[in-house]
Amino acid sequence: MIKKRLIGVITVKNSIAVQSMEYSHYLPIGAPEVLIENLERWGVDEIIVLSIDRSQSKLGPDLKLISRIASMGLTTPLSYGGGIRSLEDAVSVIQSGAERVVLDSLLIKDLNQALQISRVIGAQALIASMPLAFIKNKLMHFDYIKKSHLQVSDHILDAINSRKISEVMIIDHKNEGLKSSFQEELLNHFAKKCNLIAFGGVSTPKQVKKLMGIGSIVGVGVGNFLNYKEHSVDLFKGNLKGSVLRS
Amino acid sequence: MSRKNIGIVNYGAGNINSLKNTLQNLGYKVSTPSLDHEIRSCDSIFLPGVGAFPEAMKALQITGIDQSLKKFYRSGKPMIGICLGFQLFANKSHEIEPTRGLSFIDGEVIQLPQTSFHIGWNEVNFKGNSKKTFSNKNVFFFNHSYFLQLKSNNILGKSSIKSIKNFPAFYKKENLAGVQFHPEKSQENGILFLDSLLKEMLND
Amino acid sequence: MKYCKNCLQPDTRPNTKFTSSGICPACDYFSHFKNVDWQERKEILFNILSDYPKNPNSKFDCIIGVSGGKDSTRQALWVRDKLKLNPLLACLTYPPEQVTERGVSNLSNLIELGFDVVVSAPAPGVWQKLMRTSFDKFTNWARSTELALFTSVPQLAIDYKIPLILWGENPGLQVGDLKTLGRTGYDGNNLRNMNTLSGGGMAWMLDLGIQSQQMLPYTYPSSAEFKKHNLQIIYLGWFLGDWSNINNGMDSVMNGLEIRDDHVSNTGDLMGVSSLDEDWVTLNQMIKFYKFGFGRVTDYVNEDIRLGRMSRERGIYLVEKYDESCSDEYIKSFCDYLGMTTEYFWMQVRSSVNRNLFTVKRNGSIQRKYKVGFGL
Amino acid sequence: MIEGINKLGNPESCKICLYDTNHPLGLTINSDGVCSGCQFHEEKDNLDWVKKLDTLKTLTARYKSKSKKNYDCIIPISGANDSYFIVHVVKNILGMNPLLVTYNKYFNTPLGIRNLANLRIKFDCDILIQNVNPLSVKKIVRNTLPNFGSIYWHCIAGQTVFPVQTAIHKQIPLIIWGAHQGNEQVGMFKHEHEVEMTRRYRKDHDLMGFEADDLISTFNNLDESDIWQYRYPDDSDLKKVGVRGIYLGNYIRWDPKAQHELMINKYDYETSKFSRTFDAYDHTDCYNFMNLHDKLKLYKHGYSKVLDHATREIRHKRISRQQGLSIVKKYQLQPSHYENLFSEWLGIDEQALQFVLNQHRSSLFWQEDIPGNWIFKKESNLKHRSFEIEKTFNKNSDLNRKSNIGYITVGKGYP
Repeated sequence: MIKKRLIGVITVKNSIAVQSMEYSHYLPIGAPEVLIENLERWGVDEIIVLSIDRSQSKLGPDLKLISRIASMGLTTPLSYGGGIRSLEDAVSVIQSGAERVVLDSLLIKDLNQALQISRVIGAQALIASMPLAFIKNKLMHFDYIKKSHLQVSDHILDAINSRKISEVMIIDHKNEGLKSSFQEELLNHFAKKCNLIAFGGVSTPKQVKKLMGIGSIVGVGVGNFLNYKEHSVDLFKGNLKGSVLRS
Repeated sequence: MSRKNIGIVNYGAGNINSLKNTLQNLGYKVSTPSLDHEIRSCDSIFLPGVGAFPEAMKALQITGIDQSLKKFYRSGKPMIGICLGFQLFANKSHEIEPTRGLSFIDGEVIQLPQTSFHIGWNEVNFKGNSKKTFSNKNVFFFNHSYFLQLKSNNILGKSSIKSIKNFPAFYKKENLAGVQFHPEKSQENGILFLDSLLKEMLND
Repeated sequence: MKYCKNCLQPDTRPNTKFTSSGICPACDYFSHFKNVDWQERKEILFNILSDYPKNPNSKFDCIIGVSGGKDSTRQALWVRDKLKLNPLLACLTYPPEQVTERGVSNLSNLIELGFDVVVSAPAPGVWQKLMRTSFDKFTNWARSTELALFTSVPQLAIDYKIPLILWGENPGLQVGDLKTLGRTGYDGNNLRNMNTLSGGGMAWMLDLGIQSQQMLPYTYPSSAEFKKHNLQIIYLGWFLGDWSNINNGMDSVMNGLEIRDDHVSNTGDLMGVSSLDEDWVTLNQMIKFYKFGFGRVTDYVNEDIRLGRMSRERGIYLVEKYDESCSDEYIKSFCDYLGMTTEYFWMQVRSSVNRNLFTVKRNGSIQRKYKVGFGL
Repeated sequence: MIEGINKLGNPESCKICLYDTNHPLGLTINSDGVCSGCQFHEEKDNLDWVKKLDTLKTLTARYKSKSKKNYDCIIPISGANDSYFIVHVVKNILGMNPLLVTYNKYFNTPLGIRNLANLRIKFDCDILIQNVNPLSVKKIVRNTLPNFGSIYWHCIAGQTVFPVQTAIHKQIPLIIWGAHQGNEQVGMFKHEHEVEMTRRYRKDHDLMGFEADDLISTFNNLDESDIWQYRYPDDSDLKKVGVRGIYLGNYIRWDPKAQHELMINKYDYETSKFSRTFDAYDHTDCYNFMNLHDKLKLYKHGYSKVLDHATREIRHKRISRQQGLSIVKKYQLQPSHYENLFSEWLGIDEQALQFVLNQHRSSLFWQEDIPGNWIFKKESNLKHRSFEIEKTFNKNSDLNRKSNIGYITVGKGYP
C-alpha cells in the first residue's frame, strides 16, 4: 500500500541553507547541495527546498540551484518553492529538475495563475504551502512577505477541495524551529479527504508517529531538527520504518 | 564495446536533468534529442513526462517529434516511457479533454477513481522474470492522477491504491516499455530497475 | 652446563634441547640450510599469500609488526617491493622517557620510505609501573613490555580485519626456542607459547591492582580470537635464506637506518645494529648472561660461527671479554626512570645470578665458574 | 563553500565582533545587527552550566564499558588546540578511560611533539597514531593546493575520520570532541540543540565540499590507493557500532584562553609566540597553521586567524571591538615563516610556491595593479598599537624549543 513520507525541508536564504525559527530568526547551516546529498544518503522519502528570499527580491525561482542539485544525479523526489510568479516559472522549475512545485505567496497574490499552473503541469505536481496560526483562536493565513495575517480564503480552500492542488503543507509558522510544538488543531480546518503535510515545530519521533497516525496526513516535514544528529532520518522514522513508512 | 547512446526526448515537458544524470552514472552516453535525425541516431529513447496529456501531445505534434517517435518505434529499437511518457503511448487520454495519443499501446488514459492522487512511495507487484530482480516489498515513487487502462498480458508490474487495485505500473512488449512510477526518483530500487531493464532491452 | 659442539650456545636456554651428538637446535637447523630449495619456498609463500582470504574493502594485504629497526625495515621493503603486497605496518613504541632519538628517527625513516604505519603506544605511567614490578619480580624489566610488543600486532590485525600477519624470525628455529615450532617452519600461530608470552603471563600484573581497562595493550588475543578472525602468522625468516643480523643490518642501512655509535663494551652489541630505539635492553642482556651464562655477544657470535664468518676461538675471546658489558650510564638512567638506586639494582641482579654458573664475591663482583666454550 | 556565498560584493558586518556575512561557514545577522556567532556567545552568560554538566555526565556514563574489556570512549587529539582540556575533562571530571587517537599531519614542530608526549605522560593514556604513507599525502597536497588553495585538506580529513574509523575498528561508540567550530565561530547551532558529529558537516565545512572520492578527477593523477584511507566509514558500520560524536562545548562554558591557562598551570602545557597573531596557545603543534595556511586564508577569505582570535576575545569581553580592529591591523599582514620547510617537504621550488599561492587570491579582497604587486582591498588605515591583552598570553616556550628547525615525522618529545 502507499507509504507515508518523512520529508526533509531545507530553507535557503541568500544561497545558504539556514535554520529558520518562527519565520524571523535564522542560523547558517551550509551549502544546500551538501545537505541534500546527505538527506538522500540518509534515505529521506522526499526533499522540499524553500528559497525564502526569492519572492521578496523578485528574483524568480532559483533555477541555478535546482539544476546544480539535479546535476548531482539526485534520485530522491525534489519539490521546490520560492519566487514562483507564473506558469513559465513553474515549468522552468520542473525542467531544471524538480518533480513538484510549492506555491506560497502566489496563492495569495494571484490564485488564478496558480490554477493555470495546475492545469498545465497537473495538480499532482503542485503543493500549496500555507503558514497558519490561531489569532484569538481564529485560524489565520500568514502572508510572510507582508508579515500580516489574513482570513483563510475560501477560493484557496475550493481549489484544494476541488482537487486542483494535490497536497497542502500546513506550516505552524509560530512554532517553526521550536521544540515539539506543532499544533495539530491547525489540521482540523481541512476536509478529511485532503492530503496534508505537517511542518513547523516537529522535533521528536513521538510527534512524527502521532501525526502519521492521522488519516489526512500524507507526510511530515522536518527541517532544523534533522541537522543535530547523524542518521536523523532513521531517528525520526523510528519503528514506522517498513510499516507506515518505507523500509 | 563503445557506450550505448540513450536519447531523452526533449519536448519541453519533462524533468530531463535528473534522469540524464542517473543514466550517465549507469555508464551510458546520454543526449537530449528533439530533431528527427538526432532521435534516429539513438540506440534507445526515453520519453519523460511531467504535466498534462493534451499539452504534451500538442508539443510532440508541433515539433514533429511524434512522427520521429513512430518511426523509431517501428525501427524496433527500445523505447521507454516514464509516467506521462508511458501514458502518451496510449490510443487516447481523457485528461482535461479527450486527446489522441501515439497509439503504440491499445489502451486509454483515465482518471484514478474518486479523482484521487497517487503521490509517494508504493509497492509494485512484479510478474515474469522481473519478479526475480525485485521482491514485491520494493517500493517506487509515483506522482500521477491518471493511469493507463489496458487489457494486455504484457503488464509486468501492478500497483494498488485505496480507490483502485492492480492498475498497470510496468508494461513491456518487445521493444516498448513503460512505467507509471519514476525510477529516476526511486533511490536504489529505481537505479537497480533502470539498470536491469536497460541491460535486458539493449541486451548488453 | 654443556656447550654446543659447533657454536657457543650453552644448554641453559629455556625450552631448548640439544641433539644426541651435542649440537644445539639452531646449529642443527642451520646445518640443513645448504640443501634448502629457496625457489620452492618462494612458491610456497606466493601460494599462501595469493589464496589467503583478504578483506575486500581494505587495500591492505597483510600486517607487519615493526619497530623501525633493521629487521622490520628489511621485511617491510621486501614485502612491498618484492612480493608486491601493500602492508599495514603496526608499531608499538616505547614511551617518550624510554625511546631514543635514533629510534624515533628510524621510525620516521620507515614512514618516509612510503609505508602506512599505525603506531600504538600504551600509557606511559602503567608501562613504567609494570616495568618496575617486572624487574622486582623477575629481574627482567621486559616481561610486560614484550607482551605489549607481541600483543599490538594481532590486536590491530583484528581491528583492521587484516588476517595475514607477517613476522620476522621464528624464535624456535633461529635461537632454539622449540616451543614456537608450528606445523611447518613458517607457521607462527604458536608464537603465543614463546618463552616471553608463555601462556599470556597476565596474572602477576593483575594482582598489582591495575584495572583491566588499563591492561588492554597487554592482553594477547586468545586462540579462540585467532580462529574467529582467521589470523595466520607467517615467519618471513623461513623464506629469506640470508636472514641474519648482519644482512638485515646492511640492507636497512642502505635504506636510511641509523645505527648505534657506542662501543661494544657499553652494549655487548658488536656491530651496533640492534635495540636502536632504546638503551635498557642492554641491561636485560647482561642479566640474561648472569642467569643463563650467555648474553647478546654469544647470540651474535653464534650466528657468525654458523655462517662460517667467525672461528669458535675468536668467539670465545669476544664472549669472555664483552658478554657481560653494560655501561653504568644506561644503568643509571634506568634506575632514575624506575626510581630506584643503583645499589638496589645490583642487589636485585645478584639475587638472580645463577649460582651454578657464577660465584658472587663479597665485594659484589661476579665471577664465572665455567670456562666459555667448554662449560662446567 | 560554494561561490554563491562569497559572491556578495558588500557583506553585512556584525556590530559587536569583526565577522561579516562573507564568513566561509556562513553567518546571519539579526535585526539588532548582532551576528549568529555573538548570539551563541551571549547564551554562554545565561545558561545553567551546572545542569548542563549533569546532562553530560548522565549521557557519558551510559557509554562506560560494562565489561571493562574496552575503552569507555575515544578522544581525537593533536597535542595542541583543546587536547589537554578535553582529556582533563574526560578523565578527571567524567571519570572515563579514553583511548586517544591522532592523525599525523607531518607539519609537526618540536613544541608540538613535546606537548603530545607530555600529554601522554601527564594523563597516562593509551594512544593510537595514524601515519598515512607520505607519498600519498604529498600527492594529495599536490592536488588540493593548486585546485582549491588548501595545504590542510589532508590534515583535517585525517583528523576528522581516523577517530571514526577507530570507533568502528575497536567498537567504541562514543567519540568526544572539544568545541564545535561552527558554533564557536558563527553560532551555527544553539547550545540546547546539543549538535553532534555528522558526515555532512565534515564534507561541507571541514573539507570545503570535497570528500576523499571527490578529489579524484579524470584530469589529475590521484587514484583510490591514495585517498581510500580518508573515506568516511559506511552507514551500516556506523549504525552497527552506534558511533556518536559529542561536543563538550555544548555542555561546558567554552573559553579557550582560560582553559589553556589552566592547562599550563596544572599540566605544564608549553606555548609559543607567533608572528601573525597575539594568541600563543592554539597552534603550537604546526609549522604551517599560523604561517603558510594562514596566508592562504588571507588570500582566499580576506582575513587571517588573528581576526578569529580577536573576535573570540571581543566576545569574551576581554577587548573592545576597536582594540580588536587595531590588533588585527597589527598582525594581519605580518610575514609567514617556514615556507621553505613546506617547499622542501613537498619537493617543490620555493619561489614557484608563491606563484601557486597567488592563484588563490580572491578578487573580492585582492587587486593586482602592476603585475606582481598586490593590494589588499580591506587594508584599514588604523594606527596599530600594542595592547594589554597581548601581555596576558603566557609565552613560556618556543616552536622549535631551541632544537633544530624542521618537520618531525615521529619524535621523542621528552624531556
